[in-house]
Amino acid sequence: MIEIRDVQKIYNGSSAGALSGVSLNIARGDFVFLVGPSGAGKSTLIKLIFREIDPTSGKVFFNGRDMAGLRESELLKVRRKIGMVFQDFRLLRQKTVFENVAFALEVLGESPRAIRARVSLALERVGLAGKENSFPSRLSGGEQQRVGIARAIVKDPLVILADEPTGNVDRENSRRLMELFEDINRSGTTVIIATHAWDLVNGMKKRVVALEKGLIVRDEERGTYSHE
Amino acid sequence: MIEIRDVQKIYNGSSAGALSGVSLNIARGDFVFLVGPSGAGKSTLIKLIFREIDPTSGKVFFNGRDMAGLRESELLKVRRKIGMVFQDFRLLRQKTVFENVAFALEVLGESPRAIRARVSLALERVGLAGKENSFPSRLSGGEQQRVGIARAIVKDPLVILADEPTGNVDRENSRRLMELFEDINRSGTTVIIATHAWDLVNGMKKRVVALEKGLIVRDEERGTYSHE
Amino acid sequence: MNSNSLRYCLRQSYISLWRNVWLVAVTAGIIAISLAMLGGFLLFAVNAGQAMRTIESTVDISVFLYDSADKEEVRRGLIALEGVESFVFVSKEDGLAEFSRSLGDRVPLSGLEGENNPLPDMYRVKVVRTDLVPVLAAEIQNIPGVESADYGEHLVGLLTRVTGWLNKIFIITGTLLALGAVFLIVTVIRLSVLTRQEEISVMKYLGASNWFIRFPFLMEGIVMGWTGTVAAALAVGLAYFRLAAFMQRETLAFFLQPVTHMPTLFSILATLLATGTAMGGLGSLISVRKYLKA
Amino acid sequence: MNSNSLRYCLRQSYISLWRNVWLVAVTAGIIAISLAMLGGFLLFAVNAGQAMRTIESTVDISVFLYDSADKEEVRRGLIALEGVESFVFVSKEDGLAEFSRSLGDRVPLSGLEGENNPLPDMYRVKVVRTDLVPVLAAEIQNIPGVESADYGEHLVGLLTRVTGWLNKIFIITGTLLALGAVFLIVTVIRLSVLTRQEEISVMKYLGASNWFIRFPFLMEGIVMGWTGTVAAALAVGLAYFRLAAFMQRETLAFFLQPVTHMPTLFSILATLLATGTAMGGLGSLISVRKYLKA
Ligand SMILES: Nc1ncnc2c1ncn2[C@@H]1O[C@H](COP(=O)(O)OP(=O)(O)OP(=O)(O)O)[C@@H](O)[C@H]1O
Ligand SMILES: Nc1ncnc2c1ncn2[C@@H]1O[C@H](COP(=O)(O)OP(=O)(O)OP(=O)(O)O)[C@@H](O)[C@H]1O
Ligand SMILES: [Mg+2]
Ligand SMILES: [Mg+2]
Repeated sequence: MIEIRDVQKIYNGSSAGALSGVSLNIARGDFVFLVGPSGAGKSTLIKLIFREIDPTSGKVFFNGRDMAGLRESELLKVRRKIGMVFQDFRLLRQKTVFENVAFALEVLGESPRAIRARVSLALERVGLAGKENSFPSRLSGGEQQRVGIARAIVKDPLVILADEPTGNVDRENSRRLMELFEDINRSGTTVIIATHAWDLVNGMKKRVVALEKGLIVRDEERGTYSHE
Repeated sequence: MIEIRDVQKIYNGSSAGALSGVSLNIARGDFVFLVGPSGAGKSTLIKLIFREIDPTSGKVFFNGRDMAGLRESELLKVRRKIGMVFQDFRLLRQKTVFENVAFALEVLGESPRAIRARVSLALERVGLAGKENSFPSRLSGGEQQRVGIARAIVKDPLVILADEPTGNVDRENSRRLMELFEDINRSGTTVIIATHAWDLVNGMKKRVVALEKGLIVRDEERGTYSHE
Repeated sequence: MNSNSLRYCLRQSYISLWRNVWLVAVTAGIIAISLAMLGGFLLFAVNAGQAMRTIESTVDISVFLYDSADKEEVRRGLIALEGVESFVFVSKEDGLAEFSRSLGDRVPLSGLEGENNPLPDMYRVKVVRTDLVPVLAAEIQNIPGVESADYGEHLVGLLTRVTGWLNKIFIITGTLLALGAVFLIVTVIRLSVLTRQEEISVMKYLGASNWFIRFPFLMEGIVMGWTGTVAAALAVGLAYFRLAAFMQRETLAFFLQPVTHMPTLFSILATLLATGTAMGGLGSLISVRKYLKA
Repeated sequence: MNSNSLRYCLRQSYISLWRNVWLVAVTAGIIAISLAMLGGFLLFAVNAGQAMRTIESTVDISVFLYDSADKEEVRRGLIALEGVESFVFVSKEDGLAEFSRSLGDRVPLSGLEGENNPLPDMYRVKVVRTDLVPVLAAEIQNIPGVESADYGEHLVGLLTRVTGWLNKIFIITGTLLALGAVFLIVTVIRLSVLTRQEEISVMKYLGASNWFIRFPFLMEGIVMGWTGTVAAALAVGLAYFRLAAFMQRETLAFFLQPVTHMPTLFSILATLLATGTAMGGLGSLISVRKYLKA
């Protein structure tokens, strides 16, 4: 489903590459943890799949199609199939919690009635029922993060890309969110999570891809956060 | 050093209180973890000490002085003695990493030479040597978070208030940062950390204050993240 | 874009307008000021143009006749000329009376009546356009019986130059004002977009199409432009009609009469409205475009 | 604030200016446009004022004498009057010559020389201010030997009203323009501060004093104001001197001569510079203040 072929990424103005030759295959229905120290290139890899940034060299394929060759309208269609959780949340400040989550469905042209039902369900699943009408600035850190997760899962995406989705969430809620991701994965959605939550990674025994200084140093089928 | 007396905080426009009657005493040189589920009121408590927000009722004392009674210039002086790590980083986007950290010293009127030396040291301590001239937008999530920590510790503050300082940092770095906080604490600085990093809390055996729905439910001298 | 999306866009525009009501008001205010100046200037130009034409129309050719001339022949000669608007005959007696009046009737010209009258008969000729005066004067000179065809040579030269000169000033100033207004509007909207740059990029990441993002900005721009323009039109219109009424009451000078020809005024109003609305919409579009690259 | 802080503030202002060079340029541009309009308007007002005074100064009183009058006595009477600027004696012969010239020397006035001259001797009196004309004319009438003191009653009334009227327009338009400029500047700076609102609040949380935060904004505002003003002054100055040169070359009319009195022009320039710089600085201060509450 997602194929990364010998991708290198050197950000403008930096000498060292954030990714220096990475190849990775992710099949439909996979559940993958991306782990590695801070600055290893996890977010960079996710941004490449999402085409927030372009690779310096190498190729990224989504469903067999080269992401670099997509026309704008095709790119939008691909993005509509991806549920993205940003490391820095990226909520729309001018919109309420409900509107933020609903926006992911509005761009798909869903009917207001369907939107209302699905948004309520998503908010409930992340434990935010009752916060519908708050603005993001009036939420706690963990609450904002969960709005981002709700926005990603509400549209039943083909793929979920989640960048550090539990960094501001407590232990209990983190566990529940991981169960949520597992649930969604069971229904066929591919899930890719970059995370530092070693306990959850170790507990779930999923595929683990470990990055270090821009290189893949480990790729295990039922892996753990680290070898200790 | 810090005394919170029967403080209640109800945010404008919300019915439930974020804090509903909290009293807490923190002595000079204490090392305190604030724990509790997302939305329990940890950030609210830290913001009150810092006077980013005012309590709805009750009082906050800093060094025996009522924070509510401070004149603007006195408030600034108090804040200059506090090293604050924000949950959402709050870096100055227009400044480089070096300038961001240096700013905490510039407001104290330090000499350029002293500033250069101390900023370099602080950046090294959080593992960011070499990133001095990057702008925050060109850093990874964990790197940004560590800039925030460097900015808090660079001025040798009386108190460090850290709100979820390791949410975006990997396991290894988190441990090192906690050791750093312990180090600073040993030299006499009071440290207050709101966190969800249960493993680190459990490993350090420090004072733990647990919040839940705006109330203190536990305050233990050598406590753990939770009772399990 | 299906009907759900369209409905969403419209609702969103409405919400966005209300959430940014302060910014919208300020921009509308700036548009109003710019357009009020433009409108005031257009009115001034129209009035100055009319005043010039009024003054021009008073420049006439004095055709002095020989005592022996055949008035009828001269009359036919004048009728035959193209560019002559009208003419009147002024007999030597009328001429003397006019002259006496111009001296304030205080100087006794009693010795000059009848046979002693030193003035000749004359025709006073009005011409359709000032710049024709010199040509026509020369042609009239050739009509038999005409002693001389005289006109304010200096005044005609002056008027021709002032008219050309005013036209230049009008075109240059008008262009500058319009450019300035557009520049202001684009800047303000760009700043407003700049503050929402992040929001726009997030929307793109969520798969929103360009039109989906543009729509609320476009509506916002149009509403800003339109509100500002209506305010400007009202202000300018009110001020102008008060001024016009005042000027008509005072009858300051024959050439200082305000233009009240409604079609002219309405076309100025229409220009303002169209300009403002287009400015707002276009300004928004231009400003948003930059942030719409995938 | 110690010397380290001051040095830091200065360096910071410099850096901030460069990092926001686009915004600074745009604001400077807006200031330039507003002030150019204000400056152009001031120049217009000054010139219009001078033209009015020139026209006023040509309104004179024609004092016709009885044939029997003692010229010397009348002369003394005129000297004694306050408000008389100057006067010249026009003999009946000069008067006839003038009249003949005004008819274009084409009309033979040969019968009117010497004894037959119907015109009286006269004084032509210039008055310091138009509104004194009616009063002085009445007083002159009472001087022995004066048959009548005559002036263009209609013209004087007209001029008095037009002057008052222009003054009103000048004051109102000038005030509106200045207000509009200030409004624009404050708005633009406020928007620029708005985009840095978060930054300001973070600085406060780090214990930065108000002056520490204000300083770069203040400098930025002053630089914006100053740049804009210099640009406006240059543009207006250049345009004006080209226009003035053109008008002097064309000598359109005696009352259309441009003001080239340097002190006057420089005081306009100084006004522009001071206004622009102050506007920028004040605009910044006002705009930042709102976000400086602890
Ligand atoms: N926009 C950018 N411009 C320049 N360098 C960048 C940019 N974004 C990231 N980098 C650098 O690229 C490297 C990898 O960054 P990336 O965000 O992929 O790390 P990460 O694995 O997500 O780390 P973290 O766990 O801290 O989020 C880092 O060294 C970072 O400083
Ligand atoms: N500015 C605000 N306006 C209104 N309500 C707010 C505001 N900030 C926080 N709240 C609410 O107050 C409660 C406590 O928030 P707080 O940020 O203190 O939680 P927290 O313990 O820090 O949670 P987290 O671990 O998720 O950061 C939450 O329910 C939150 O929604
Ligand atoms: Mg990252
Ligand atoms: Mg918090």
